[in-house]
Amino acid sequence: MAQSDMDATNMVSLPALLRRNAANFGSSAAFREKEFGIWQTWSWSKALNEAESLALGLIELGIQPGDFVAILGRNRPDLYISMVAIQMAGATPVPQYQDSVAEEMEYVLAHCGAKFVVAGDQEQVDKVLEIQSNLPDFEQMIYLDGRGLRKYDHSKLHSFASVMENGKNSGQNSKSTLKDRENALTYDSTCVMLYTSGTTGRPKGVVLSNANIIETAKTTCEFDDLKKTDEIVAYLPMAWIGDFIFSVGQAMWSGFCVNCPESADTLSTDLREIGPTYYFAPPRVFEMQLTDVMIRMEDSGRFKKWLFDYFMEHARHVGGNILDGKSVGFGSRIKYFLGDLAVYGPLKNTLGLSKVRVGYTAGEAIGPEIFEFYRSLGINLKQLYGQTEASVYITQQPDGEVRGDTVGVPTPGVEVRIGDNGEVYYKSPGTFVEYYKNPESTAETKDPEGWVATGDAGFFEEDTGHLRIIDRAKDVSKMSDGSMFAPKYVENKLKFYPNILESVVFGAGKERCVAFINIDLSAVGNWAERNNIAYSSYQELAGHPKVLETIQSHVEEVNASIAKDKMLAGCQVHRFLVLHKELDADDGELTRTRKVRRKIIAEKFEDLINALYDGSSSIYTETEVTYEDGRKGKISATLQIKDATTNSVADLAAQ
Amino acid sequence: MFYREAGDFSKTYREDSQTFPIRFDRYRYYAVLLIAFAIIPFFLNDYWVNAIFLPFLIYSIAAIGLNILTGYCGQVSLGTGGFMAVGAYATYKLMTSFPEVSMVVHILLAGGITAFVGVLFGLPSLRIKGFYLAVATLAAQFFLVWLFNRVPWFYNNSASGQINSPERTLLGVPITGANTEPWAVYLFCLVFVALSAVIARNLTRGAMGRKWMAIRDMDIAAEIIGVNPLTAKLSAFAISSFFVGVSGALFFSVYLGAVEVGEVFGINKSFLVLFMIIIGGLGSIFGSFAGAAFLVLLPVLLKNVLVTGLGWPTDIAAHLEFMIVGGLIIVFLIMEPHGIAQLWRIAKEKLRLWPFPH
Amino acid sequence: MNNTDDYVTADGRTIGAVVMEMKNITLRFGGVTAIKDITFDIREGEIRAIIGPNGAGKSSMLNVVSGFYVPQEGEVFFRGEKRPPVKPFEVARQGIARTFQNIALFEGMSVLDNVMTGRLTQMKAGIFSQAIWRGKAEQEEVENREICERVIDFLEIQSIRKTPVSRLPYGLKKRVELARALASEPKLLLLDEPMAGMNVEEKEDMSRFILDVNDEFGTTIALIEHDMGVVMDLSDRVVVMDYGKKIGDGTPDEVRNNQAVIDAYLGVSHD
Amino acid sequence: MPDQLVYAMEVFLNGLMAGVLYALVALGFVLIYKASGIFNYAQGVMALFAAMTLVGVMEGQVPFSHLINALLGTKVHHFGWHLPAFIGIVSTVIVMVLLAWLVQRIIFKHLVGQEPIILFMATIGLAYFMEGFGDMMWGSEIKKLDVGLPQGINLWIDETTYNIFDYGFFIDNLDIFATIIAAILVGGLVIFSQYTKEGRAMRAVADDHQAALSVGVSLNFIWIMVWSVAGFVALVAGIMWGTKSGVQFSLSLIALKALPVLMLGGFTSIPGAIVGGLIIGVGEKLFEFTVGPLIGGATENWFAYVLALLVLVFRPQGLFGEKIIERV
Repeated sequence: MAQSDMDATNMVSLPALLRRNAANFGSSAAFREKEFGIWQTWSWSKALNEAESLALGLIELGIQPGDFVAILGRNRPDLYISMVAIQMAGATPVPQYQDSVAEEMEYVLAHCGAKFVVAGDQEQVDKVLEIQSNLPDFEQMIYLDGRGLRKYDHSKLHSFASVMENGKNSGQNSKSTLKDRENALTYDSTCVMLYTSGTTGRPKGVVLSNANIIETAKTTCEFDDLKKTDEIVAYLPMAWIGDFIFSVGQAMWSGFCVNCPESADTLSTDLREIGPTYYFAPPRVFEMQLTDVMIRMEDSGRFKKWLFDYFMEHARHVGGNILDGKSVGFGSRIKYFLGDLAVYGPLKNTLGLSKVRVGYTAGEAIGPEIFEFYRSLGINLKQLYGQTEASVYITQQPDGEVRGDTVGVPTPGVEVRIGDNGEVYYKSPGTFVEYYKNPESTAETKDPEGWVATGDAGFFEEDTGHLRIIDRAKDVSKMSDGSMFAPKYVENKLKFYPNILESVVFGAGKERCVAFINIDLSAVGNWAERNNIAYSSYQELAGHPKVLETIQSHVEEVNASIAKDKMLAGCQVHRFLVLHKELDADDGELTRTRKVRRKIIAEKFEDLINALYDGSSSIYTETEVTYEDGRKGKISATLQIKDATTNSVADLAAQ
Repeated sequence: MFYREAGDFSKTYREDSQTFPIRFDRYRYYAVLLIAFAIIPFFLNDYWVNAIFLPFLIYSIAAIGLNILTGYCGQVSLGTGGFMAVGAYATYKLMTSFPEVSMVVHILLAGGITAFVGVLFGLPSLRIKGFYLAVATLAAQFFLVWLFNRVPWFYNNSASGQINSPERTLLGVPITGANTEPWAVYLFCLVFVALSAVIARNLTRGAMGRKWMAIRDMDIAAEIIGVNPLTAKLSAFAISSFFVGVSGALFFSVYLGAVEVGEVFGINKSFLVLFMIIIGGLGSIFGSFAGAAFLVLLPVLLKNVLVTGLGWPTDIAAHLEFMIVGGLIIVFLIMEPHGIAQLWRIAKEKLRLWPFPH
Repeated sequence: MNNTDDYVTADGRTIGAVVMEMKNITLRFGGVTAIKDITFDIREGEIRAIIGPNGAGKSSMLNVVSGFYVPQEGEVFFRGEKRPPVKPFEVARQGIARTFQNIALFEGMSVLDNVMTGRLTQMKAGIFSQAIWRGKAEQEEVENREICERVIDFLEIQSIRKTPVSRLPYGLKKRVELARALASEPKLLLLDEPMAGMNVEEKEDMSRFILDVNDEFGTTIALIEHDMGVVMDLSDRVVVMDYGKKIGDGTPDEVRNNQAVIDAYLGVSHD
Repeated sequence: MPDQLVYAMEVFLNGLMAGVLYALVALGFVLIYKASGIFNYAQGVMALFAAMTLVGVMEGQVPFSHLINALLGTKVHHFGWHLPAFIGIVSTVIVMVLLAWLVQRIIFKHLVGQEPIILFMATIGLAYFMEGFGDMMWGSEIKKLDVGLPQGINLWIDETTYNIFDYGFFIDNLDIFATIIAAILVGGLVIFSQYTKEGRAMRAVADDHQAALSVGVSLNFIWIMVWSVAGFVALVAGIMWGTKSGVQFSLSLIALKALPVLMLGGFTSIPGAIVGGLIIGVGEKLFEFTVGPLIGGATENWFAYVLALLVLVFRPQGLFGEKIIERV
């Protein structure tokens, strides 16, 4: 990059980056949001102006250095801008999950003692007002969308616009205060605090410094050569480190444009309109998208279907290689070109992925054939491995070395080593400062030299130097016969079947493995319709004998493949059941990023686990569920328990 | 299938409300213009121009005109032939009275005069609706034709009762009269067509168009939300007649050169243009072109196949043509009441969703 | 209740001066008398309901207010002045917008275009400007589009913006019609059975929107409804009609306890 | 007594008789429009086609002879028989009924529920088709039609009037005869639609399709019936016109004559059609007689329309149509 030399010296904070961008290419687009039917655009200079006036407005409201400001709402330019503004004013932004319920929010806001809240709309405002009595430090709230707030008591409420207005008209001393506070920002001052939706226990506040964010942004932008001409669509929760790095860190560093959808339900259309060049999505998004594609193709005419299958078959063989620049026969290239005209191109277009130059997925393992499907279309989809504490990046896949089963090589500037228990440790410029108000956890995870334990077990492939992750380190345990037990490994293999949405495998300390299964309602539901099997609810469909059959066959295939691997042969699933409810974050069974909370599930469904082991063929159970509106209720069901055939390593060896 | 819309989005309402918001459509449109203006002229001969291009272009203008009145404003008119006659005779009088004035001016004036006449005959539409109006417009058809037949002043007392367009040049190139060049007349008409289409499109997608469509879809509601039926309907009649008049002017001065009003601008002309917009698609500019092309090409095609190809007597071919045109109208009305334009829209949707069915 | 000084509603809004006043209105169709000597007023910023059993003459009343019917006897005062008999389209220009009992949308147009028709009275660009789509015409197009888009956003119909109205379900059509009326930024909004033929959920939505409109834009609203329940929750003051006569007028509570009303609805019912 | 007035009386009588024929054609429209909401522009062509068929059958023409000759190079023209008018008429009626059935079966069955304007267009299409079809079947040359109707000046009237005004009115026997037939037919149709079961069913359908269906009236049957009746009316009109001025294309233009009649009388009113017919018949003749010479004559072409137009401007629903009350 041209400006990188000057960067090195004084680009020590987000406000600094914002000013640089406004100065270097002030007129080009920084943010866009679909509103009132068109893409409203914020140029970099406009973004800077708004950030400044907002910062001034906050100072007028009496914000102090070191204060925490909670941000809750969907991805919107104003909220991204306010994060920078907050830092300008010397405070620290704390983005929240907008769908988190009041109790969750109460803990976080209380823990960081947020003094100010920037809320998206009435829904968020209401949540905070509901809990404010338990928030001693809470002072003022700023809202974006005033709809329905007219009658509210405005002693603590301010509209975003009015605060900016005050800022604009604020006196000289506020302006100088702002200047001082902004100058006071250093490479080590806090940039943002994000709460990890820890797979166990209370969330922890991860404090990240400017250095963490900017260094990471810098190296990774260079790694994938991200330019200011790139476009991304910001749709993942703002409270998630990934969104912060992509939509703030990297966007500010390389100056590319962040586009915010109109609403959740117009996401796909908006994605298609924008056509991002740099795209991130967790595996489940790609999964659902692929399922959707397949379902829609089912209804298409015979010719189209044939054309689709024919060319997808071809793509499966050569697509990936062409993408990786491997040598491919001239004939196949012609055929691929035709396929691109007839199928790949239109398909990518309808999915809104035609322009994707760099795409990433991470968070959990992605199904190889899903991964390959997108690659074969010519979408440069790659994997990375990371976590909040590392400002995301630990390892990632360079172009041309992309594979479904690894997470790539260490990101430049990151050192990685494997502990003797197989756990992965790393040390990097992005390594977090500390857990807020939680020194002991900090000490647990980060040793004095700065090595951080990821909590994942994995190993480097000798030949390629790529890292492979097996499972959570603590979840990798021993079975009663001492053989290795890696549930995640098995669960992922199960989840690779479109019909299976979630699965939880138990077996630590036992002599055999058993599993819970969640079917994928859209996939199985569609299958049911085509075989005109009537069903009124998830529960009814999940209990259907035909469904159970299918699932059983999946489980047995998985067993077979596991059995091939001596180390893990013990993890074959002997008995399983299909759960009567979908595992749900609102019931605490999943994290907000939809990771399985093993312990909690184990406690909640203890009766089922026992049943799986005591050999009974069915069991009656009752479960408490939380509905979307927060009400609680009970559902009950009698579940069939199935035995799955397993293979012993011996007879496989014999074959 | 050919659409690549990712990254094709509008940042202003101006972009969003343009005629072809989708980039691909826009380029296709430019391509058509390029071919029409810069390529076709080089491959023209008399036959092509007289048998296909001129009729197509001129009827397109008439169809656009009628479509504004009938397709957009919902006022069915069977007087198109009569209004074309007005355009024709107006040009004739202007050409012969002011030889030195440019043809362009004459044709525009003729359009203006027709617009005025159109408004006169449009007045009843304020009271009369539906069929009653449709039939009422026949009054215009018959009265006007009769007028031009019977009042010698209109045809300068010529013995034959015909009108003949003398030679006039534009930028030194003859565009009317005996010795015109194919490319010249083609381009001359093409310019009018292109402008008509753009203007019609602009009018129909803006405030004026919404007034018309409101009247068409539900006149009482339209009035209650503040549309003045008088101005709405009369403006439709005026603008529609303007285009029809222009087409009539070109039809006489550039295409035929000599006209006997009963023959050329009889009621069949009214029906022909009406068929064009029905088959093409009511309330669609593209439809106007499609319909004109269809009904211009069909007879040519039949003639070539039956007479030239199979050597049938021309009269039988003519009978068959009537049957086929009539039959096609019916088939279209049964299969797709919204005409070729609708088929086109559907095809476009399918292509945009490709490879998905919906 | 009918005295002229301001009053304060249940939820604490102060209702201002009289916007529209009906004095001794009588309307006949041929021999039939649809409305007999009715007098009532509509105040700034209030939600005023006209209720009554089927055939009570509600719709006729609304049509008189909207100026679509001209009464044989009586006077209509709008913002202080006596309103002369006017053409319907002139009423719209005075700032009175309405929706219809059986939806009167322009089926041939998209939702957006339908809403834009609400702005037609404001669009004055000359024909030549429109023909070349430059200058005033284009500028008007953009300005009015902005207003319409805000209404679209307010009524949460963004996702169907470009859909042809003919493809929409009943409930949405009703909402689009409201949008079209709102787009004209009316001083007085007339709703002719806004909930007719809706299911409970749709009714709740519609009620919410009506309240929000009144709350956000301070629009004065007069509505007809025969569903007592809905009306009572919505409106500040209610006129009750029966057989073309006014049999009650006042706050929902007052009306609820009005014997004549109770009879009309329960006692001597006639439909 | 001034000559002008006398001539005017003659013109008036002729107009009256022409008017009855207009009324007859107009009735064809009214019947179909009432029963099916279809405005049948093809009525005139049907009359032409009927007349052609009648001639063809009576003269023993080989249908499609031109086409056959053109394709096979043969020289077939006539079967060489001459049939009496009666048989010709009967077989033509059969043809018209068949036509009615086909029209209903092939076209309008598929257009049920379409907007009226679409149906109208369809009939224009039908008109074009039948025009071509008729010529294809019987040839387009002008044919002479003689079913033995009396023709030529009616001497009795001539003499009587001569004795009274010492000017003999020229009134064609054919016109008198036609008037009588038409009058009878008109009367018959009125009776039919008022008093017969089918007639009532027809009116029921006209008033309300659903209701008619619910009381077990077969729409399909009614529609075929009205088309047949319309076909029959067309035949009669065809005979009259054909005998008068030969069977040729211009015959189909009587449809255009009937349109203004309908506008005057209202599309749905049978008495309207009759009165309208008479008014127009008399009006245009008198107008041509009085004003025509001053403005170049041939005013029949448009007088009827302009008259109708003017009337409509003041009575949009026509003389006899029901008043339209606008509701919201």
